[in-house]
Amino acid sequence: MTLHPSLSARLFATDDRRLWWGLGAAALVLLVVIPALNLLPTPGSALHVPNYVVTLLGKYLCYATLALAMDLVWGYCGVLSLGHGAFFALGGYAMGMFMMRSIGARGVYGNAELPDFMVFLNWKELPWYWMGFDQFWFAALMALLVPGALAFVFGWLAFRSRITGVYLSIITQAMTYALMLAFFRNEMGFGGNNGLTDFKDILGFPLAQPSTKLALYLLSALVLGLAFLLVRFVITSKLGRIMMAVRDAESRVRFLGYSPTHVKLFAFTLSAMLAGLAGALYVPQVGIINPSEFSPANSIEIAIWVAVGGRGTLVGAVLGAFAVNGAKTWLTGAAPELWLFLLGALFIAVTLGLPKGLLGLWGQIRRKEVRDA
Amino acid sequence: MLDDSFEVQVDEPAGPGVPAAGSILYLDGVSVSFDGFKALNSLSLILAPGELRTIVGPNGAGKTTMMDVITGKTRPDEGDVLFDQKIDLTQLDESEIANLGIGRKFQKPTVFEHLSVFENLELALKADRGTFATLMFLLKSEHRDRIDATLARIGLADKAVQRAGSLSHGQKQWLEIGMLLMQDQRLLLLDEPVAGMTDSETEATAQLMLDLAKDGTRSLVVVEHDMEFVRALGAKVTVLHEGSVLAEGSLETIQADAKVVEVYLGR
Amino acid sequence: MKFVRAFGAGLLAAASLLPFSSAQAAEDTIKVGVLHSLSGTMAISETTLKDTVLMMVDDINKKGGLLGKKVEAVVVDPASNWPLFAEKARELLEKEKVAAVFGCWTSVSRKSVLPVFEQLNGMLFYPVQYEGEESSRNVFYTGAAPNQQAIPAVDYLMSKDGGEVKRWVLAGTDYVYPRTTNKILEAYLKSKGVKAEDIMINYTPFGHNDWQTIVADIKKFGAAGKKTAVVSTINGDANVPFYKELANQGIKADQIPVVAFSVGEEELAGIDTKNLVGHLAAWNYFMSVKAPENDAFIAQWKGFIKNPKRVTNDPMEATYIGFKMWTQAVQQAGTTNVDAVRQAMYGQKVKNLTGGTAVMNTNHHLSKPVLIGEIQANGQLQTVWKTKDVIKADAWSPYIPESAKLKADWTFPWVCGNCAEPKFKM
Amino acid sequence: MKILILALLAFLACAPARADEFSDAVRALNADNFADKIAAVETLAGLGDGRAATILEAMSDGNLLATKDGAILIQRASGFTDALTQAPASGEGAEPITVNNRLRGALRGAVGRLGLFSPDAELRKRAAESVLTSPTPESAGMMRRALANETVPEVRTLLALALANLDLADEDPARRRAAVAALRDSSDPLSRGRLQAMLENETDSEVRAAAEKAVSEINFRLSLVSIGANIFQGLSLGSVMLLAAIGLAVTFGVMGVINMAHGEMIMLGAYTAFVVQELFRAFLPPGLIGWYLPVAVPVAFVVTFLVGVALERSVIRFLYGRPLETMLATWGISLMLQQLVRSIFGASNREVANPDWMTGGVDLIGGFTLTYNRVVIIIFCMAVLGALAALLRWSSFGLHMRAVTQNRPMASAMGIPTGRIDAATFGLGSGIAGMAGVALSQIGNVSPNLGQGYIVDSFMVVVFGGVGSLWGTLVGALSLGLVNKILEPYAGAMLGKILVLVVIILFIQKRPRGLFALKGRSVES
Repeated sequence: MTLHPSLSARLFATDDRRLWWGLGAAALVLLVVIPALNLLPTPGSALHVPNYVVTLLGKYLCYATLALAMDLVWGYCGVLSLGHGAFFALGGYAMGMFMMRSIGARGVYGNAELPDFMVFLNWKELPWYWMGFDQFWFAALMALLVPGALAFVFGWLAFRSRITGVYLSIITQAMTYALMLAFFRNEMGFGGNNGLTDFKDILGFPLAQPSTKLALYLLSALVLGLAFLLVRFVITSKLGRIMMAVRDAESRVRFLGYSPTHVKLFAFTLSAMLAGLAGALYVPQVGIINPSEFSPANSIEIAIWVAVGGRGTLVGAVLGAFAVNGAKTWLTGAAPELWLFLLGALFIAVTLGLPKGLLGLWGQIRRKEVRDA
Repeated sequence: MLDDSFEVQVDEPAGPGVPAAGSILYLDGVSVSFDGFKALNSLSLILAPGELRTIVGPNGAGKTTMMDVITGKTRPDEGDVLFDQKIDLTQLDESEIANLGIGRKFQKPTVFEHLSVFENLELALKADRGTFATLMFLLKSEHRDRIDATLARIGLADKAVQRAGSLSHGQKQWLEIGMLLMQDQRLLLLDEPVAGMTDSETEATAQLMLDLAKDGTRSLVVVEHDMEFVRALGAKVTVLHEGSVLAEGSLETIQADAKVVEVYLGR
Repeated sequence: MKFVRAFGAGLLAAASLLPFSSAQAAEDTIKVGVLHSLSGTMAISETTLKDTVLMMVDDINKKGGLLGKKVEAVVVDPASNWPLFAEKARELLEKEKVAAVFGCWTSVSRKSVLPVFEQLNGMLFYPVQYEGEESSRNVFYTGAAPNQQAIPAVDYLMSKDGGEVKRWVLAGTDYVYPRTTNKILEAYLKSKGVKAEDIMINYTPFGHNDWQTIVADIKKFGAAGKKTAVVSTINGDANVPFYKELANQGIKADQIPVVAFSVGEEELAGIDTKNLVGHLAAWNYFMSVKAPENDAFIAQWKGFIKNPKRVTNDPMEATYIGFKMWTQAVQQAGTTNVDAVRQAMYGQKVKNLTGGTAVMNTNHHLSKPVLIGEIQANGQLQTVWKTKDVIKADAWSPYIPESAKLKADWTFPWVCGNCAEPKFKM
Repeated sequence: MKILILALLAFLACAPARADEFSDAVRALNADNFADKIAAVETLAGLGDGRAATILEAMSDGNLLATKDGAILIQRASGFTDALTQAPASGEGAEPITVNNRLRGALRGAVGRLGLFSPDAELRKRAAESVLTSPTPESAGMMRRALANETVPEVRTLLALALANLDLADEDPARRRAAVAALRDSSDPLSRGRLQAMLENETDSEVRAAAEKAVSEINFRLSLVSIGANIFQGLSLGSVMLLAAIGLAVTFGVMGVINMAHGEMIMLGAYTAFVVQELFRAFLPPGLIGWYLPVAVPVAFVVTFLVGVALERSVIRFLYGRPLETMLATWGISLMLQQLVRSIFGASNREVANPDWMTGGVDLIGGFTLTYNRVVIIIFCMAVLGALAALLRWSSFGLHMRAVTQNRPMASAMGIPTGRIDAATFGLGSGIAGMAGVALSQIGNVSPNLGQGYIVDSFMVVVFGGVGSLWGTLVGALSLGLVNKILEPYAGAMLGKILVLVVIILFIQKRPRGLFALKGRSVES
């Protein structure tokens, strides 16, 4: 959309110039340096970034987008959703369904119309809700609309009846839990426990090829950047300030004539759509989507990323997503027997020692420097 | 007059025929109870447009509950609450009521601690409250001028960029009053506006109240314990007791009233 | 507090940096990956297999290694998280450059790593009984296919010794293995003249722990005057409450026997089997079988795990066979190059722990004997029936019309995992 | 006297067996295929020799062994004895004679039939019950003889029923009609099954009509039974959910700590039960093993109480007023506790046996079994809840606790040691969770993931019931359990659970603070 000049001005105007330098640097590294190091140096050389790191980073980038979405609704609007994994997964399923359809007759049973799991569960024709997913534009649209619609309906019900705090968190958890059980059912026609897998290619580009993976990685990086700008645009608007007001004193906002219901609904729906987008990018990179993505534990982890990075600071959410998942990747390989201890300790340490998250820590260090200087 | 009352009769939901004619706020037979405790007991009160009214009463007399009922926070068990003669407030929620032109200042000053003083006023600023409108909202110079004017009026001009959380109690009171001004509402409900203020601050507040009432476009309901302040306002006084009106009149008359002295001044 | 801060910060700084430091593989070792969940829901079953592989590695190193090099096991924890399985597989193949990977338990974990192995041309040994309907060039399936477990079990129950069962309950957890197995069984039973109303199919969620209603229903179903049996494809975790309810509602094995395909010695070790005596399980291996290889294996295992109480089970044998076959194939090929080893795998023979010889077929599945055992009070399974000879696994079941026409054969002229006709013309 | 005559009759009834015939039959028990073994069992039973019963019982318990040279031994705790001579023998190289289900069935029938002539009425009763479950045509004659000289009415009716079940297949329509008449007021699904089987090829129209009527009557009774069963199952499931949730109702409901480690407290309790059981097995006489459970309950409480207190003092007390932070920290704690247990006890399931007094159940009418462990859990659960309620209401600790949770500063101003109260409260919640773990170890599996299975449901229950209201937790859990079990037969286990969750979500719309919300102005803002 074309921004009113002063709107865009507002978006980029900031008291903290460091932020923009940092973001610029990050963008440079993600969009230029890493791809270059992946393509140019010969494999094995010290500088070379191997393909698996690229796919890994691609995955993290999707998580980071998801964390951003979470930060918008939790960090700024004070709505702790324990169901955001559901929106992520729904977006993923939408994309998965597209890639499933585009396998076509290359499936093991060579059925051009039906995905394999339907063939051997004796499905005769494609269920109606699979219609249209052979079109990319449709799938992409659904990846946004389905989570958005669910969030809108659910949020409307919940916020209208003024369900807040823990109660909201728990029913969002109930939502994702119910969806998980539902998607586990093979009758649902989403592949049950195995979910959607065996993808061949996306838009004709074979997923196995490193170049495709690199492209997906770049796309994820781009989406993360745009998502960041979008969310920042929202939170720097007057609406953003109203969100914070809702977070801090919801009832007071009502007496000012604003409707917290609408504000929350907006944040929740937008956030859900972002989550869906992240999911849609995530699935082609990991090559599988299955109901365990809906599991309540996953949704709780999203909140943890945000908390670890620093709630209510967009950068923190991204940082947290990278830190926690990086730690996971590293520890599950380096200390398979101990990693849960370390991760658990990390969460406790952060909540006790760094109530403002890693970003807070960074802030403290900076203030210290200022004092010492 | 007659057809006025008739008109009201028509729009009024089931309620006794006391005409709300010419009132800005009209409460009749309003009762509220929490777990058996009757906070309001068929309270009736009529406020004329442009009127300044002070309400006094011991703790638990139902002053705050009355405000909750008017502003839609609490639904009355029975009784009518009409704004501007015909709008039934009991059917509306807080934000709708606020948008009708009823502003409220809380007993315990509640401002948005994480926002700056300026931003607090900006949120209060009279403007389209719609979600997308606020998303695309741009602060125009006339807005800025209004905010600056208010800042000056409530004496926080030098604190504009400070986080509201860092203000003193009295300053928060002022800020909240300032937010009321920004909304420029037709009916202002102020719950103990001078609590925790120094005498000079109190005087200034009293002056402010009088200014607001002067031009007759706004009506004010001020709940206050501070008799000096009440006297300074010099307005009609309503005494609440156990959820209903005990006495009404000038400060002198009610101070002469035996019942009042017994339940209230008789400390 | 300060310490905590420092700790948190330090931990994070390290965490965010280290995943990308690629380990330098020492030249004089052969790396094998171990991709079994050590945490999360599947750790219950998979941890044992991790230890089994470590034992085999330890054993071969004691014997002087492979091709004169030491074998080094690279253990990672995919934490019962399917996308993490794919990530870890990629890490093992690309970063650790392992020669082969032993791992996975659930079908979904296998499905999730499959594209990785096919893209990077890795070699996975999958040691668990599964639903079949798959034959990947990069996977060797050493567990049982449905025709090596389900069909023989049903045959036994229909026989005189099995009690001439006429009425069948197919109870399973709602995922692909039970669905497929039950589908095959349904077709098979009908082909044997069982009427539709004599088959009851029931699916339950993962980790289902309230079996009152279902067990009661089974009881009702079994009270129709015909001999009834339950074929259970209930997944590991849900079995304990299932059997406890079974015992408590007084379902005796000689009235309504339950034959399970996912319950082995390891699972039984977690159940009080006093009241389950006589219920059955069908596997390719029982710990109780008296055979020199088995005794040696059990002794070795107990020694390695330093716990005389630990039991052995079928997936462990499958891992054992897979590992042995791989080492033999590597020696035969003289290299760990995946393509060379794959060629050497075909026809590779290893003595079963229960006697007889397992053969790797060109459809990447094994020929193994099938044993049917009854649960004993001591938690062991005692063989009551055994196939005369080894049975060759069908990658594609003849009882599913769509897959009946498919054939898996990775040698010339087929060279294909799922083809209706050969890839090459003679 | 009577008994003597009975015994005598019994003895005459089946002609005294010639010794060698008997010993042949016994040796034949070790035949190399099950068909021959079964034949041997039948003959042996037919001989009506006193020794047969003990031998056959030993065989069905797997205590009958055969040596290389074909001698048959009976294994007892005391040692080995020769089955024929009863003389002590050495079990050198003796292998147990393999038994399979079919053989077991035959054995049970045979032992039963032999029991029919036992002088002990109680034995005869059990024998009659066992033949009732699997009456075989060959046993018909024997049963008639037994019935002829049976005196105890109970046993008579049982035998009559068993015979009726057989007579359904009799050639003589009169007998069949009589049999139908006899079965018509039974509520045994087995009899119904037999009646239905009979109907499939019944020719005599009159008998047919009678049988159909009988079937429909039995069906009606059974449907009533199944409703009752449904309710019991619902209550049982509800009590399990309740038990799992009570602890959370304290740590979360009362203290406002979003305690993600609650499930792990349950898990620790279950493992405590396991450890206590192992200690009993190791150090105490086998006779006492049944007592490990009553002992485990308090032990588990103490253990988890201490763990809870430790957690509260070391982590949670820094987080009061920041409920969401408590969620993150306790999540971390739960991860660590799981891994801790995994590295101590191993990842696989641990066996926690039901004590005998909690095993099995009573067969009520219509094949509905009231299982002891369920009943015990319902009772235990109510006891725990009652005790907790009493503690909160009447004890000074309860008073202090409520004071602290309602108004911390005021409470401390009044000199209540808030810190200690907090610790104790959290410990209490954890302790209750631990006791729940002991109970749940009796119905589920004991693994490091045990807690994860209960945590979500527990939160649902507490929130559905209304945070801070024990009464709400009770009603919430039981109603959810009932709804679940009433839905299950129609919707299936999975859809049932989903529907319950949807119900919760929609219900919260109507009552944003649960079933039993705390009212008043205080909670409004």
